[in-house]
Amino acid sequence: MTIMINETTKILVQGITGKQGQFHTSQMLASGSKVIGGISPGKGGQVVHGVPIYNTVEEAMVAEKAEASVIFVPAKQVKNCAFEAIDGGIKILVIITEHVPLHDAMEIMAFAEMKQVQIIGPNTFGLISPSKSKIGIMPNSIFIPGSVGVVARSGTLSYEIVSQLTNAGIGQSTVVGLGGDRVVGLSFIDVLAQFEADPETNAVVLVGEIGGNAEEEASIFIKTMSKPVIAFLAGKSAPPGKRMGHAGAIIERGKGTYDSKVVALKAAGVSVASLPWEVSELVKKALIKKGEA
Amino acid sequence: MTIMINETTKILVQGITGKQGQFHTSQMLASGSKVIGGISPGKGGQVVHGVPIYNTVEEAMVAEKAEASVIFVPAKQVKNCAFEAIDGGIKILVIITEHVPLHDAMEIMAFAEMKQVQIIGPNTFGLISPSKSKIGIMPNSIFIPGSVGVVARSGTLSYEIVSQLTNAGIGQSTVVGLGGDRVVGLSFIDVLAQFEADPETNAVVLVGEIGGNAEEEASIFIKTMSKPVIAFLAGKSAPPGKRMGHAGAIIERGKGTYDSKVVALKAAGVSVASLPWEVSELVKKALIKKGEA
Amino acid sequence: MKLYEYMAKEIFRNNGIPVPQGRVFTNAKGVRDFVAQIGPVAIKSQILSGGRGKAGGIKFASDPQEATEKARELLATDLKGLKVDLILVEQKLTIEKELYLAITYDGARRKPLLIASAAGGVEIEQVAEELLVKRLIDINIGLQPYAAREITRQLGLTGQIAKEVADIMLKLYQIYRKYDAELIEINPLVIADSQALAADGKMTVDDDAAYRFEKDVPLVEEKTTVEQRAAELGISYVELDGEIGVMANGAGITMATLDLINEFGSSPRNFMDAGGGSSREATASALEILLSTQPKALLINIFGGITRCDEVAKAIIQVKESIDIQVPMVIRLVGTNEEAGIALLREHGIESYRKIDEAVANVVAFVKAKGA
Amino acid sequence: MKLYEYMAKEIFRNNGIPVPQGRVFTNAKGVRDFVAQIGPVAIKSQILSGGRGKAGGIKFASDPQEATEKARELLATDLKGLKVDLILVEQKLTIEKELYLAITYDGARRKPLLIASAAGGVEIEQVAEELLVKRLIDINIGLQPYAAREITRQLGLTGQIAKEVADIMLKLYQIYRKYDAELIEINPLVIADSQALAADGKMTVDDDAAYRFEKDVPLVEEKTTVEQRAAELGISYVELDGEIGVMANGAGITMATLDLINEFGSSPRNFMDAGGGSSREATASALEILLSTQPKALLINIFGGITRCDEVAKAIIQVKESIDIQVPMVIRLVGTNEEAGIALLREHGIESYRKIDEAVANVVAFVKAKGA
Repeated sequence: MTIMINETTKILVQGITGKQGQFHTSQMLASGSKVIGGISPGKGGQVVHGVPIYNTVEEAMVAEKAEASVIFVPAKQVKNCAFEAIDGGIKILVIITEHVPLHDAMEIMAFAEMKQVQIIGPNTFGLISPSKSKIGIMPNSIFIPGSVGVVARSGTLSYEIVSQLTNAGIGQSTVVGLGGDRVVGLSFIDVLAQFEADPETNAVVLVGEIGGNAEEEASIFIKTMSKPVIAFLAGKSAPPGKRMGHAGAIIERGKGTYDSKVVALKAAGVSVASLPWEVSELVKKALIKKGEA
Repeated sequence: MTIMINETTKILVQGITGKQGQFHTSQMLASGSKVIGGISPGKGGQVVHGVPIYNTVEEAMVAEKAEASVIFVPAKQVKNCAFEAIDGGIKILVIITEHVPLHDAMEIMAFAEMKQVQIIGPNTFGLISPSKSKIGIMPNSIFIPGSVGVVARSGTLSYEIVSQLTNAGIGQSTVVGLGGDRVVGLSFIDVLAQFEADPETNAVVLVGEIGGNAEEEASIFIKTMSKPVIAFLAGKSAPPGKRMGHAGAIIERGKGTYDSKVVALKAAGVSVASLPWEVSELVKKALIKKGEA
Repeated sequence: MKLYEYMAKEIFRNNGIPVPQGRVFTNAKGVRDFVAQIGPVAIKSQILSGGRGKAGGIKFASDPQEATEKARELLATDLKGLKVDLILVEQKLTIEKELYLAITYDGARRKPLLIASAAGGVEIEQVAEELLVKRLIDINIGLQPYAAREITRQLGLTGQIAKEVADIMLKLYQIYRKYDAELIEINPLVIADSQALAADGKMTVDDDAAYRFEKDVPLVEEKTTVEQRAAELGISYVELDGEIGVMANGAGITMATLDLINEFGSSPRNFMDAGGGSSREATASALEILLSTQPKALLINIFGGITRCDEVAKAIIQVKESIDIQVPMVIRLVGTNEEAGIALLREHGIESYRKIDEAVANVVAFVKAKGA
Repeated sequence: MKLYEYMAKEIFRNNGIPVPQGRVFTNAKGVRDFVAQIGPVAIKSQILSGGRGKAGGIKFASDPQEATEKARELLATDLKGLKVDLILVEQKLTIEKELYLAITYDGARRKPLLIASAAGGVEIEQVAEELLVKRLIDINIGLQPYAAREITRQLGLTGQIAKEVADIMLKLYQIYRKYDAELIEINPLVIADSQALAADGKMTVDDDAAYRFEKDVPLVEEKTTVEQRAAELGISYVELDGEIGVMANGAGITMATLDLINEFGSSPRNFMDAGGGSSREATASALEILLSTQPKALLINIFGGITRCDEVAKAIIQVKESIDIQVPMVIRLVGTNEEAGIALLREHGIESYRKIDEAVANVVAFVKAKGA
């Protein structure tokens, strides 16, 4: 078992004919994902990597119903494509694009809430259930299947940490990137709750960063979890008032500091790694303690 | 049992300090309705007929939670008041006001759908479960409690028909006025389904009129009902293309005619009275057939 | 309220929907110069009734002279009983394709409804259902570009034309919202010279929302004088062509009353819903309006709910005392304060009924006796 | 992007929110005449940093002479390290009450958030939580009049002032939506002469949406030149004040790299997220930017996902061959095409690490050796 996606998940790629869309479609197919269609207005009828292209989501859904879609279109077009996917009946929508306007993101989230769609992103690497399905842009090679769930706010840092897990022989059930934007679809809690309910996830790694209070809110939920949670947070040395790459990664008005997050997580029983390479050891310890390793 | 409202239903009156609001609050109280608060911005703290007045719905709901509200404000203000009620947690909203702009009505209905609120009206006399609760403007004297549900598109015509039932000793479980506007909240089907499910409603009287296809759509549902339905329709002699008082009462493009509705209803097993005073006889017959009279 | 084609097109143009080059004229003067500038034209009478083309309300002219003649001709015509006061002289188009596009509402679904068809240019009622693309619109979200794109796909459009038509849809929806429209129809939406444009425009805006855009849209009157007076009093009134003047309170019961008059063998002169809770003065004014249409008899059918029977009685007495009513007046009065009302009428020598069938039977009998 | 107070107020005024009478000056010339017209004034330096009042950036004057002097004074000042180029000269208000009003967003709830307080005029962080009225807004529905009314009730306002403040809220929300604002703050929103008006205005608009309103809002530059160049290349760059120039790919890993540099006893010169999937040219340009800030050493930390390690290697080699890099450069390279990248670097005499701890330890060691 994994969360959200597995080997049966049927996927559409919106913006499949762009450079990114084409490349990552091939990578997703290589990882085992069931990409059943691509959307590219005006290019319906063409084929990319063996995947049929449709002009609209509705046209694609008539041909074959998909549960998930991934968006690779430029930021200006994201809102329209996201609305199209949500209205078209997609239930898991991954928005890779960064620089989506804040108000567009809020509109997307409101519409998704109304239609009960889970949004991953914007500005995410996506999500993967290794050896089963990948919807996103992460390198296939660093993931192996297993029982550790990973949920992260940032991309490459997750790769760093997942690589270590993989090198240490610790496989992953599902790895989810929430996205680095100011407003993203899923919260840590949304994903932690699914990991908690997933019978084959035995521990969870949370990769956070400064800014906002997502980690603090997650801590409240973690207190109710039966599974061990290990965390690593980036931005310990970041000065206040500077936006560190991610729109949300900024210490404002004294809020969202590294210390505030660490205190909250530790109070919830989370093992917080102070250096990235400590994560795999902490995961191992937690699994041993739980008798799962 | 009755549908939608009963002796425990707590009611707010929006626009309670206006002439209509004041008068009908007294009438509702006289009929046994639990009117627990009135809304009139700037007049919070005053009292009308023993009912405390609040400035906003939220203020009223903090004081005591109501399930239903009735709107007596001018047409221009209806949208704002309806949104306030829906957002404030009201679950049954009666809009008495007529001449509510079409687009406002559509916005209200969309918001109500989102928040799962039942809207009666606009341009309705309201609804009553005789001797238990009344939310609306109909004369108390013509109703007696009983087992016949009534659902109607028009007001005074329903009074005419309910009076006959009452004079014939046939009581009513609940009488619902859908409202005479182009866009109203509940359809015949919404109400028929509740009557069908209500153990103490034994027969239903449907009071329809020309225009639209509400009666035709209702016919499809009526085919699935176990309870007898008796109908009377107004507008048999109305010329096409003329709007007969109600915004929706117009035969356009050959649609919405009296004959079309009668044919559909009869095909669904409905007894259609051709003259208004035939209704009570048809109801009696139906109840006898069902062994309920 | 219906708008004239030229008004709808002005709104289209101001909101970015391409329309043919054209100008409105109230007389033939100036047509010559205009046609000299723009070449062959269509001359379209501006009336609010449908089926204008079939009735001869649209003419074509290829030169200034012909245009002037035809303009004069049209302006001297009565079309479907309506005098042509205005003509729209428009560039004649070389039409490649005719589409249909409308936005209205679906009362049962409580939502805006877009209807499109690749089979435009004919009355939409005559287009087969399977050639219509219908799409409900979530009013909170509005018509979004993806939906417009999907509609153009279903219409079989591609390339630049698909983009232009999708763009027109989005703008039409904005107009629909901005002007509280009940219906906006472009029929045909044409492709001419590889460009999509609105060759016709029908628009009905919501009277109940008129206060929101009355600055932008000139009021168009379609009502007769009596209907105007009734509207000013807030009374719902429709002129019919029968014998008996009717006043009742409530649209449903008024319709039912008209039905009964027919059933009993006569016909109604009008539909008049005097509404609930009207004042004595309003009721009196309503009665005066009724009398002004010179019916053969009057039938007043009041079911007093909000309306109090004694107030109605007083209004009737007031009118009777101030006007010499020459026709029989039959009254049916039940409901709130019924006894007081009946007593008042009796004091003034007016008889009233409690049963609607008796009242209708009697008023019809009066009319028949008179006619005989 | 932050807007100057005077810009925010111009937007307020154009959208119906009352603001004090005022004018912007770039020098003291003209201040005299203006003050002679409008009487006592506040002179407010237009800088983007907060805490302007405390830093002496606002002065008051009661006559034209005093105003001219104080305007000159302010225009000669450096405030919080920023030169004052612009002053706003505004009618001095007789303030009866100071409120706080802001619309921003709640990232966790994914919704617009309105914050109001009856305790305005001080920094909002200093206002007790129980004095704040917070209300999430459904972006599909927007801020509705009833909600504004409820907020004014919670603020304890009544009568005409409650109506005016509610109206300002509604207009502020329209501005928030129209200009894709991240934050709009009116602090204080004052009651002066029994009228509600915006005595200050802060506004931050969304850079990602700038294309939607760039015609309406002049661009304000807050970035240093290096940050501007990086922004033009689409690189996320923040100038810091440490020793080691850093380039990594991904915001999280870049932050973690800075943390490690600190952990190992040095400090970063910058935050630079060169992003995923950058071209060789972009990577080379990013490197050039890094070198331009004259760091004591360079650390490049690449986890190749979309980014291919061989491309990164080629970019590094290209820059090394075109520029004489005077500082030590430490590279960590793992991921896609890692072997090819490492081999390429080795061919050109550049050593690279696979483990991040080794890389950081080494670059810090270089800096320390140099400093010693």
